[in-house]
Amino acid sequence: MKTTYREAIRAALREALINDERVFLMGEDVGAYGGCFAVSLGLFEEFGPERIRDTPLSESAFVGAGIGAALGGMRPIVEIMTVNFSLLALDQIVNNAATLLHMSGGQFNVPIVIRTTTGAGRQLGAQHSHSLEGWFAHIPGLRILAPATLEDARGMLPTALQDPDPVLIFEHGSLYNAAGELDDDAGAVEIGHAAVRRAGTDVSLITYGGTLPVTLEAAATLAEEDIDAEVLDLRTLRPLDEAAVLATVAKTHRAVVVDEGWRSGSLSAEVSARITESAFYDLDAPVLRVCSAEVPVPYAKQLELEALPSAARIAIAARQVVGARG
Amino acid sequence: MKTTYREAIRAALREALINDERVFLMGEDVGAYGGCFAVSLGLFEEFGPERIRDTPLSESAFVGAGIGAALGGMRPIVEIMTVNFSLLALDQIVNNAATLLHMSGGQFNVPIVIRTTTGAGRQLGAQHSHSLEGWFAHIPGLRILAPATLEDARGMLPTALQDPDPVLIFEHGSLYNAAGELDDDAGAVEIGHAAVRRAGTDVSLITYGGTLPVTLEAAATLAEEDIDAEVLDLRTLRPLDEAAVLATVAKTHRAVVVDEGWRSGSLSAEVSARITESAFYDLDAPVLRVCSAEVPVPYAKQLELEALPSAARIAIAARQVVGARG
Amino acid sequence: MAGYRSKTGTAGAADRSPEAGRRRELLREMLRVRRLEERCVELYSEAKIRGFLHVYIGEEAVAAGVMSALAPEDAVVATYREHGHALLRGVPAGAILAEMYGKVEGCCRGRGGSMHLFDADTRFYGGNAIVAGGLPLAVGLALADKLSGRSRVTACFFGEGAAAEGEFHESLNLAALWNLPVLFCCENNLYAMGTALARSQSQTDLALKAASYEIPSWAVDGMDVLEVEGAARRAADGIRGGSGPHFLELRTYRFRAHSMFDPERYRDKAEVARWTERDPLLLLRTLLESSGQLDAADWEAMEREVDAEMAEAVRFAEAGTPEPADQLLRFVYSTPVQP
Amino acid sequence: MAGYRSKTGTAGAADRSPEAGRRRELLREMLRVRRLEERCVELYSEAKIRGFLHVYIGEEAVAAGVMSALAPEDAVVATYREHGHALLRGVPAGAILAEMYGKVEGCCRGRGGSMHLFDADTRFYGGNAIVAGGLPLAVGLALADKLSGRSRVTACFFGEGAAAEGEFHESLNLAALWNLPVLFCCENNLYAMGTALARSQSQTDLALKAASYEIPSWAVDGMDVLEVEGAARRAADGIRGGSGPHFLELRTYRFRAHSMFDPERYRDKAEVARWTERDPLLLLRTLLESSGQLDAADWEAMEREVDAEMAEAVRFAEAGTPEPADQLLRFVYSTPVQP
Ligand SMILES: Cc1ncc(C[n+]2csc(CCOP(=O)(O)OP(=O)(O)O)c2C)c(N)n1
Ligand SMILES: Cc1ncc(C[n+]2csc(CCOP(=O)(O)OP(=O)(O)O)c2C)c(N)n1
Ligand SMILES: [Mg+2]
Ligand SMILES: [Mg+2]
Repeated sequence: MKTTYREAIRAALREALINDERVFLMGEDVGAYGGCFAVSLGLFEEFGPERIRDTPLSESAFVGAGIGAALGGMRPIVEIMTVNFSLLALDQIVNNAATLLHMSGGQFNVPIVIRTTTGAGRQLGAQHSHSLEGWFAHIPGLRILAPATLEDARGMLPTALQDPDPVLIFEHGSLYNAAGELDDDAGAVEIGHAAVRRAGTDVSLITYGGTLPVTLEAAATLAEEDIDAEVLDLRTLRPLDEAAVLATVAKTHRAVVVDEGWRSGSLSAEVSARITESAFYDLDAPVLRVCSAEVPVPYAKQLELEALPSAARIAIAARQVVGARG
Repeated sequence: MKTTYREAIRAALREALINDERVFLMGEDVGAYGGCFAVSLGLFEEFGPERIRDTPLSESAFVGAGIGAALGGMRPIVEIMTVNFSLLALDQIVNNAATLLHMSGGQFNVPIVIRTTTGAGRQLGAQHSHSLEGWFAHIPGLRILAPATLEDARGMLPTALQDPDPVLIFEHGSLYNAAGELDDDAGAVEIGHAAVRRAGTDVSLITYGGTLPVTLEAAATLAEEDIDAEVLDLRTLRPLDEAAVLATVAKTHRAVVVDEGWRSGSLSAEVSARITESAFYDLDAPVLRVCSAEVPVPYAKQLELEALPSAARIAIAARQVVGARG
Repeated sequence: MAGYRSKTGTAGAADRSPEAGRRRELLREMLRVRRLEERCVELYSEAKIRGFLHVYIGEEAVAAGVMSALAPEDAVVATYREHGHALLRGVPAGAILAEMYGKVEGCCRGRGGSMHLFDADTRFYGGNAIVAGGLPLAVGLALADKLSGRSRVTACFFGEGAAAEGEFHESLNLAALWNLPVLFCCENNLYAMGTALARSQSQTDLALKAASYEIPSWAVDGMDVLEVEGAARRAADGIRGGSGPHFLELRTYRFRAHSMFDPERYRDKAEVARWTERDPLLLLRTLLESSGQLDAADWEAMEREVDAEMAEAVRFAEAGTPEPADQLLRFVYSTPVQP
Repeated sequence: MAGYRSKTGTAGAADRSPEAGRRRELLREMLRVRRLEERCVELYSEAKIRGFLHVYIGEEAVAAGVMSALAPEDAVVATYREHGHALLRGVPAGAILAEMYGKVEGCCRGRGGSMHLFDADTRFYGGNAIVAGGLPLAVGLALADKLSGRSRVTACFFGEGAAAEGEFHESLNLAALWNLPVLFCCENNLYAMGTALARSQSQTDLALKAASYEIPSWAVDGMDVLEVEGAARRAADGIRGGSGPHFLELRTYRFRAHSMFDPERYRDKAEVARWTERDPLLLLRTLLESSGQLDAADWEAMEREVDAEMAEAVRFAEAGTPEPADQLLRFVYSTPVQP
């Protein structure tokens, strides 16, 4: 069936609401408005205001309430409209959701799913363009997902809802309109492994989420130059599928990590460090990174484009590592 | 003169309050209580409640008010009692302090200094033991300092107060009682460079803040085994003194990064990635990391000790890279 | 909500008293905002400006009334729906539009865009796109004034939706506790995106809520610019007199969608229509005409001048230079820094 | 603050009515908390337990009164000053002390410590060391009950200092807006560490503040356990009856320092002395004695039993097994995960 990333998530939400009465969706404007990005459009009418619950502007309290509801036996899906506003709820996520199981000696797990929109590229300016999923991946106790494909948009949510612990799903704003074919019976997908989105032998391009499309584009460009790039989609940012990272590097001996986060302290640094730690002797060239410029994302189109990872910059980095002495 | 880390900071605060009437200190219990960790003890009596301003429990508002006061021409020093509570103020720090200069096209700089206590080691449990300075170092627009010595405790604050932009100073809780000799005329120090705390030739141990003491201890142990470790104290976590990192690695060809943050996505990952990017061909062994275990810091002493970087673990890693094939 | 009818075409020379002049000035200010916003919507449709765009059509009396009560040395903090506030605070329309065009001539050299207008000359501190994120800043600006012994007001605009945020609560408490010179201006347009006030707050009387912090608070008809101005003036006087923060709940309505993406599923056309009968421009124009303070020629001249101002602003923005991409890394730190 | 005097030694058989028994039970519960906390202080001084330690001495009537109004199926959320709440909710003193010893037998296997006691069996949800951080959890627990059609109460304890935090505001609004079964118990002991209420909040009447959310709220003498119990029972009944959240401001005082590190520079000894005259144990004991509901033998027996309980708890904690360091990585995820 033809569908979009947005519709795939909506289908997953709908299915979850139908299948499990403990599931409810809560967040700002998920209901009467139809969802800020129209992801939950129609669900309010179908499931009513108790289960598609509009919240006041109070990120800390409604995320915390989601955690409490999870403790109380529900399976809340909390939508934080965009990751930018998640900063207001970080105390609840880091100090409660991520720690309660441990602090309680295993007594209280928190089966909450938090969905949020991430990323830049739509000229929304510094306060609306953060890519903080890599940042969240630093926190033990959380599981961080970044669906980049229709299959994952459709299938990660049901799997996340089976998880006894907190799962955060980062949906890149520029992917909502991505359209394509999805199996009619598409459903839950496993979330433990990275996926090779393009097999190749010369260099590994490692990425996730919103930068998968530009990375594939770069791989296509490189192919024309007879550079055969493998593209690895991390899918889950915590825990990292280190084995998959090492496997692709073992094959290509060269890696470029692509990440929309600001370079310093980004997830790409972790991927690079892991490769160095465990595959140093496999490497024929230094691991390079293509990240966002270290600047609050500016509004003007020409500036924003300059700030974000592009297929051209990825290709340049790939050529550089391929050209490096082995 | 004999002094302590705590007293050195207090001396710096006092001097700043005397020298510049735009300076004031604001935070929870900095005044009548005498400071949660007694850093500001006596200042309330000396400078009064307007300039040593006790705040209600409202991290977001008083940090934001500090930003506003900085915009209004003051030189606020805002104390967030511990970094754990800074999560409640993160929106103000990331979305306002770090971005206003950029969003306003250079019109509004924010000369605020935020001081906070960081780190574990005192059996305070998961919600009171975060080491998030590396996390903050991800944010463009912020300058992140981690004084590890008496000189830096005394000298970083005055320099930070001269900075036109936001500076965060992370004081490790386990250092407050550190005692030693400090020059009677000790004052401002530069904050642009890392410092070699122990020169050596066999391996570089790169660290900062609270883990400097255990790293030096490890270096001493290694010296007994004829392994001559160089210890680099990063001092400033953003911007990183990459040149100093590359210089020590150029000298020793081997590095271990020591960081109290949780390993995944920690500052140590960034240091490792930078070394790989720019000194790959200098390396005789993979860069290794010694970080905290990826677990919310537990209360029990034996568990907490097991979770944190120790001199023993650092020494093991150092021996490993020194023993690696060149 | 009475259905005032405009009587354009009334002949004769209008009242030339200073009072009448001041009122015509308020009308002109509201008209400037209205026309600027109309231009923004057009330019957005033409894809000349991008990002999120929130217009202020219907709410002009609030900014016009409050701004006219402020002095040049005062400060203003606003939200992402702030074109009107910037304009009436004194930022040229051309600099505002050039900003949305991402041009060098924009008030923030293209880095801010619609939601982040700033201007140091007029002490206009943004342009904040985090709901309630501006309140602590306003408290801090006021604190700086207090600590420096300056008698200035910081006016802080925010929507009724912001009143549910923790930062609202913390900021009101700080301002009241420390007796700070903040004028809190709550623009109650009844909706936060698609969420009606009664669906988001247990206490819908926001002035009463503010009073629970011991802050003098009152509700004002936000469609009547004279009411707004009077209330703002009284509040500003009180603040300058040292009596601490004041709070105005300005009851208004946005005639357009929340942003250019909003399909407005959450309210019906009849409600919007009812409110447009109380269009603040229409209300004042009618009043001035019926009291002989505005004649047809005045109005036509005013429209002509404002249209010309906005046409010139568009021309200015169009003619500007795109901020060069190689300037990307400027203004992250005051002095260049390698991360 | 009347200076009640204890009349220990009153002879004769005390009133054996159920009512008198219930009151003696409350006295015993307060005594259990008092003795547990005294032991904690001793053990801290002996360095047997570590970290931050906050004791509840002086405030026992609050936990005792509220807990006795709760049913087993209800839930409790508390703060870092929660030993007493845990104990009276039913967590064995031995499991509490073993936790502070970092032992396997601790209620959280040594991972929580003093500030993070948890117990699934009694629905005791901590133990939260972030001021006001527990309020949203309580709202969520109550939401789960409401969505599931269960008639249960979630009692949420927090200090008056927490009322300045944004999460207080957001949580009260959510609970009121959604009509959730939360019993907010504000333990107003007048200080947040060293900050007196009047130095931190513009509105010091906290019950009034809560009422501004349209939540039924009242202030209660938190030194009088019978008052507390009565108020909590009325509130719990209202909540169970579907009338939404209720708020109690429990006016109390902590007799000891904020924590073991607090030199108490911010209050004078005379103030503390005045309040100790209203020691909640003393008040109730005096009342019971003077009304013939408690005799000397009763009290002595009670003390003996409680002392024995606490001695046994210490023995239990001492005899426990330190949680092995190789268990460090357990309980980060429900199933083992490699980061
Ligand atoms: C903290 C935060 N949460 C959510 C949003 C998304 N958002 C933008 S505007 C808005 C509604 C705000 O309503 P109100 O405060 O009443 O202002 P209005 O738009 O009506 O002027 C929301 C939810 C945001 N910008 N910031
Ligand atoms: C968010 C946060 N800020 C600061 C602290 C440090 N702190 C711990 S207890 C406390 C005082 C709290 O006072 P109150 O709420 O009145 O409770 P009490 O200790 O009097 O029982 C403070 C400031 C904290 N734990 N959490
Ligand atoms: Mg609104
Ligand atoms: Mg208190």
